Amino acid sequence: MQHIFASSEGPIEVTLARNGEALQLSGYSLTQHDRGRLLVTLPNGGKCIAHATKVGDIWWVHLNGRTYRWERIEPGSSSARDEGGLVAPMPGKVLDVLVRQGQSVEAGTALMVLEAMKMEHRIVASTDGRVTQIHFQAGEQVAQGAVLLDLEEAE
Amino acid sequence: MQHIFASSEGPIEVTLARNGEALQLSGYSLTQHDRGRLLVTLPNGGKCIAHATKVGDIWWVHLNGRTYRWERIEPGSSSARDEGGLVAPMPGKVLDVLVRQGQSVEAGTALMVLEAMKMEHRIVASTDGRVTQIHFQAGEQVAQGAVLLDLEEAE
Amino acid sequence: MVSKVLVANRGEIACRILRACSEAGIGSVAICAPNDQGSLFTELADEVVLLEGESIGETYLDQAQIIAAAQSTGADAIHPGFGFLSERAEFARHVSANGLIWIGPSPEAIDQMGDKMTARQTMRAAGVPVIPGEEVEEVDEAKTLEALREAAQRVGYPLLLKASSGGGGKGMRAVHDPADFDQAASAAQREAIAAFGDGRIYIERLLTGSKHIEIQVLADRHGRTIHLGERECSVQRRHQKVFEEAPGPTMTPELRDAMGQAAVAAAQAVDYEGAGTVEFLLAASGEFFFLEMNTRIQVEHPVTELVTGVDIVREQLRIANGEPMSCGDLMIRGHAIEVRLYAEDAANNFLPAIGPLAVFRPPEGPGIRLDTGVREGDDVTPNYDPMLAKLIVWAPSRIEALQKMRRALDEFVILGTTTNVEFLRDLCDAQPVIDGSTTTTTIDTLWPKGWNPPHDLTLEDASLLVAAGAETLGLHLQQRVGSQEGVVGPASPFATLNRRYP
Amino acid sequence: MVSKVLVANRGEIACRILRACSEAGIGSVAICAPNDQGSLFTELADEVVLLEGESIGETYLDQAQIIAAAQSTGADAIHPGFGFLSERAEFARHVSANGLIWIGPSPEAIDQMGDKMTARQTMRAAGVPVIPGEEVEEVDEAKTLEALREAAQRVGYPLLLKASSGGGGKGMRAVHDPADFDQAASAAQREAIAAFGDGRIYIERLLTGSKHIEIQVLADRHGRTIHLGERECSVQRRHQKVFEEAPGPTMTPELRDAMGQAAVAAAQAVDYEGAGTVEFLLAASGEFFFLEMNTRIQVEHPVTELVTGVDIVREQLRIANGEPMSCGDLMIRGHAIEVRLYAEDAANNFLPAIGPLAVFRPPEGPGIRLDTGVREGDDVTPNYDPMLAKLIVWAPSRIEALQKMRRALDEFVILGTTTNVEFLRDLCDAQPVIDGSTTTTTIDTLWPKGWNPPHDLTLEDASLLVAAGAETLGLHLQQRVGSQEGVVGPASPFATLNRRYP
Repeated sequence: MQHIFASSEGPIEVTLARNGEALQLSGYSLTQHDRGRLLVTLPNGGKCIAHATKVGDIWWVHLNGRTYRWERIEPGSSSARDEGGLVAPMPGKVLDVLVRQGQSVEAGTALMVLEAMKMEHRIVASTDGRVTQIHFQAGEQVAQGAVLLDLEEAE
Repeated sequence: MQHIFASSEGPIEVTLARNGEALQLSGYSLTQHDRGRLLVTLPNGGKCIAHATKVGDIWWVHLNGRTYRWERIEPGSSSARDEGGLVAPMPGKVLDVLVRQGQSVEAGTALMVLEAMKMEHRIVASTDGRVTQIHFQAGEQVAQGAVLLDLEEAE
Repeated sequence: MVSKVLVANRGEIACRILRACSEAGIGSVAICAPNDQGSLFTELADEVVLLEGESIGETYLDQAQIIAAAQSTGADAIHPGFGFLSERAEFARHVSANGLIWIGPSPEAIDQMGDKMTARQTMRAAGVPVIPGEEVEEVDEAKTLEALREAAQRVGYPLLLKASSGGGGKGMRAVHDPADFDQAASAAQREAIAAFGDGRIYIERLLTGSKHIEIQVLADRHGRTIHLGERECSVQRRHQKVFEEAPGPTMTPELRDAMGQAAVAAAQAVDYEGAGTVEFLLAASGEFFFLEMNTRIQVEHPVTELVTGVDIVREQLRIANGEPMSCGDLMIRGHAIEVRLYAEDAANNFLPAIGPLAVFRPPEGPGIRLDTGVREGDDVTPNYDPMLAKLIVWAPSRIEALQKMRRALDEFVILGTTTNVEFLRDLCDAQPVIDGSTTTTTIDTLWPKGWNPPHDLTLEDASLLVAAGAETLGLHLQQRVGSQEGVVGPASPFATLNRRYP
Repeated sequence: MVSKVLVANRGEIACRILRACSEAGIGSVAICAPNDQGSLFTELADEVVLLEGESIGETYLDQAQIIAAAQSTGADAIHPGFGFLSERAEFARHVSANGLIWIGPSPEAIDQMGDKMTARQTMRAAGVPVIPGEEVEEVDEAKTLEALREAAQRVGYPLLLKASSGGGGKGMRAVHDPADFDQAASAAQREAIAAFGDGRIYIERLLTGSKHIEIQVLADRHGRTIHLGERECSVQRRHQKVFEEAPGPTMTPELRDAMGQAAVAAAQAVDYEGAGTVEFLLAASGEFFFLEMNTRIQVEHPVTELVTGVDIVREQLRIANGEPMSCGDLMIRGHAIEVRLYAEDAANNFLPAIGPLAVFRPPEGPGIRLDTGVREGDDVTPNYDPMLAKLIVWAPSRIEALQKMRRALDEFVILGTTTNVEFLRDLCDAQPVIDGSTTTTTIDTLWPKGWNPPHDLTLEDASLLVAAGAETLGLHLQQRVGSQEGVVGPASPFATLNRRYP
């Protein structure tokens, strides 16, 4: 009952303890309530109903009006997070490429203009760095998750 | 693609023809529309969306505001319809037995009083006949489908 | 000061009240019998107390256990909903004696109105017209039937037998022929004892061809007693309402004033507080007679809410908190209709049905309100009343409301349990319903031999194709797993969680 | 005589109109792009015509194909909904020229109001106050930017760039600093050409700190033009409304009369017919200025319906049929709020999101209306606008309506696609929303660096436990199969069925 989830600060390991029908984690307790619904007891004794569903590797969790996403990492698989690629947030069309290969850019520089859902979206540099590769030109269609440009982080 | 369903007039055999993605039956046509929903085309060209779900052996079908139930008979199994037993329509308690074993009754005679869901229900003879066996006495709990009395049909 | 309300009820009315508490920023506690764990209403409460026991008597009617639950969770008020303990003066007294606020009228008012005989006397004294009739209170069981028979002779046929402390059609029988009297009286008495623990029977002249018209009243502690106009609830089967509307289709402003004033006088006669309903029979002659007063929220309150714009449950909370009610002058707009959705076989004498709600897809769109206690995947069991939900529509006019109700019922898909949806849909096409000329005997007159769904051979054939096609396509293999899944057993920590952390 | 309506739209507004037709006893035809097969709205129509083509231009904007669909199905009227072809005078002309009834105003009225410049002139002539600004129409592409720059200089900063034939925030840019002008103007022009096929840009003085107030009007062919009061829609992100209410929280009866009369004058100035909306900016000074008139039903029409009791779509059908509208004098009751539910990442500059609606459970209970075009199991794709549904509440008072909206948003469960539900929920707790002091810059002022969900470590930890626990319990193995199932391919008989049997 050990699971690994991805987070912005790296993988998190979670080990649950079983106590009768309940699953426990440092003061929190969980039991199955009904189809897709779980009953959570918080350390302060408060309880809430959680809805959970898995899409691909991601567990979507609804709790007290808030929604959380946890990507589960299969033991042994490697996370694709730190590759420095700038990916298309959704399917669309490249309208404009604003940088050249080899160009040095600052964090926040607009690199590409994408059109999706009838709106324009700017792809901006996540860090200071250098554009090492441009994978799409203006007019090309891109799929969601496609790597648009490679950015080499400045030392 | 041959199925047998129970009906009040005995078993019905249904043989479907396949035409591309459509299933057909004498002028009617059916295709799958979406999860649990089917698209039916009537002989006059009208179409409607049907919802269908199976509970036990019974297909529940919703069509144009009407709901139909069709009990599917597994090939080779025998129907339990014609046994002459009077069964409890729902779980409850026997309040009163109004007949004796061996008594001759007319169709419509009240045989037993059942309490369920806080209401009284009368079990009445479905045909003229003779009570051959009484399976429960006043005060006893009965499960849904339990045979309450046996009635031998008059010749 | 009401800060946390325990809702001593279940199902759709518990959901209605729990949501009102949540909106008002008031904490809420649900109580829940073991066979109700996982029910929708338990999810809407801030806290849930699992009751011990099996039968209704051991759970939702167990006054001591309910009051203990309120105390252990720190609730300071109890809302009884309708049915169960809502009209037990003794329980209201208990609640108050334990320092809790009772969201409802005083025990004295409940007593005066709960006992049909006392209510009649009080009403007569207040100048409200009552129906001819009399009560039989005979302690000696052997002599009861004889006494009832004699009273029936005096009242005259056709007559109505009613449980003195009854409601909801239980313990009620209409008798048209003296030959049927004995059997009807025995059954009514047995049901009355079983349902209310009180076998007293009241015999009333049956006014056939009358309309059932009731007036919603509200009274606060600041001296204000008002009425919110009428509901017509004439369409009944087994003396239980199935189709309710507001305003009454034949109502005139003058008659509304007269009945409204009578209802306010009735409430004032017992120093009423909170929400209540005064029921009248409106004869074809235009005369109206007091039937009874329901000293609680009513099943059909939504139609009044939709046409008056008053949130009645929210006003109950305000009134119990000692605040003045917030609603202004009566302002009726448009037309609202409610139908009660029962798990029952309308084609078989409305016999209650059970089963899984394998598919439960309510209609959507503007003007539709669904007050439900169930959701897809739930099981309908024989443990409780078979009412699943109330479907309510509002539209600018009565004809548009009926059109909307037809569309809503056509869109409503429920599979896995037999319901009265098709019966309700046919009702919308019945001439007396279209005319607004419904009376309490409309259903019996429309379908003297019982209702049956209209035969449509084309649809029937099509449904057979669907069943065969669905089997061929393997739809049942794609289905969500049935209703047995995920049921929390009595040994689950759910129970203790709520007790451990009040 | 309208007997069968083709709805030239999709999604929630198509559902709204199709249900209204069904209630009115009018036949209905839906049109459907190949990627919309299986969508909810196609189930609500009596007939469905599958359009050929892939892009929006080839389907929902293909006038010839839509008119052919109406003719082949025997439809005698076309309802355009909003967006798509709803404000194309040319299409309205086409419809009429083909002997079909156009459910909307005359092509002349659309032209006069659709072109921002003409509309301003017409309004000025009708005595309706307009905002200072000017339009740039420059055919030579090279000179356009220069001309825009000069006009901007004359109008003054801050300013707003708008597509002359635009709407819905597309092609719109606010410019506060002349240094940003060139980039904003190019982007606005590109978007305008892409969305409306018309690159003309209109430059308007940006009145910061103003409220967006709009007046709903209705006009029939019997000489009656009325207004249904105001909606306040100040809360906008990316110039798109997300939170709308009626009545306006700071509105006075006098101002409502004045703005209502101006709106009626505006409609009468173009011989308006049907439902339309006159949008105004209400400055902090109390002055109001004409912004534009939307010559169609609007997204936020439900809040007006809930407080006035008028079914606006039903009135559209009546008016198009030559009947007088059925609504009486204006009667505003209670308060209604609408929020627009988008598939978008509010924490990431409201970037549109896509994915399956693996769980989609709307809130229930009294006072809640959901106008949705989607249901559980549907996929959100990048093909169309990311608006999933509109959640609308009504309550007797504004404070109760806000309470109800909070409760409703807390109950709303959507899993599988990122939505703005939490953003909307936070909005309900923002002081300007509570005060009713919202202006068009409220969101930027509240979250100058963009909105982020509040951090709650306890809930975050709990959600991690839920994810791990759900995996341990194998909940994903019990789940319904995902969104790929049951999709009908383009070769399915669905297409031909509807064409074969019109």
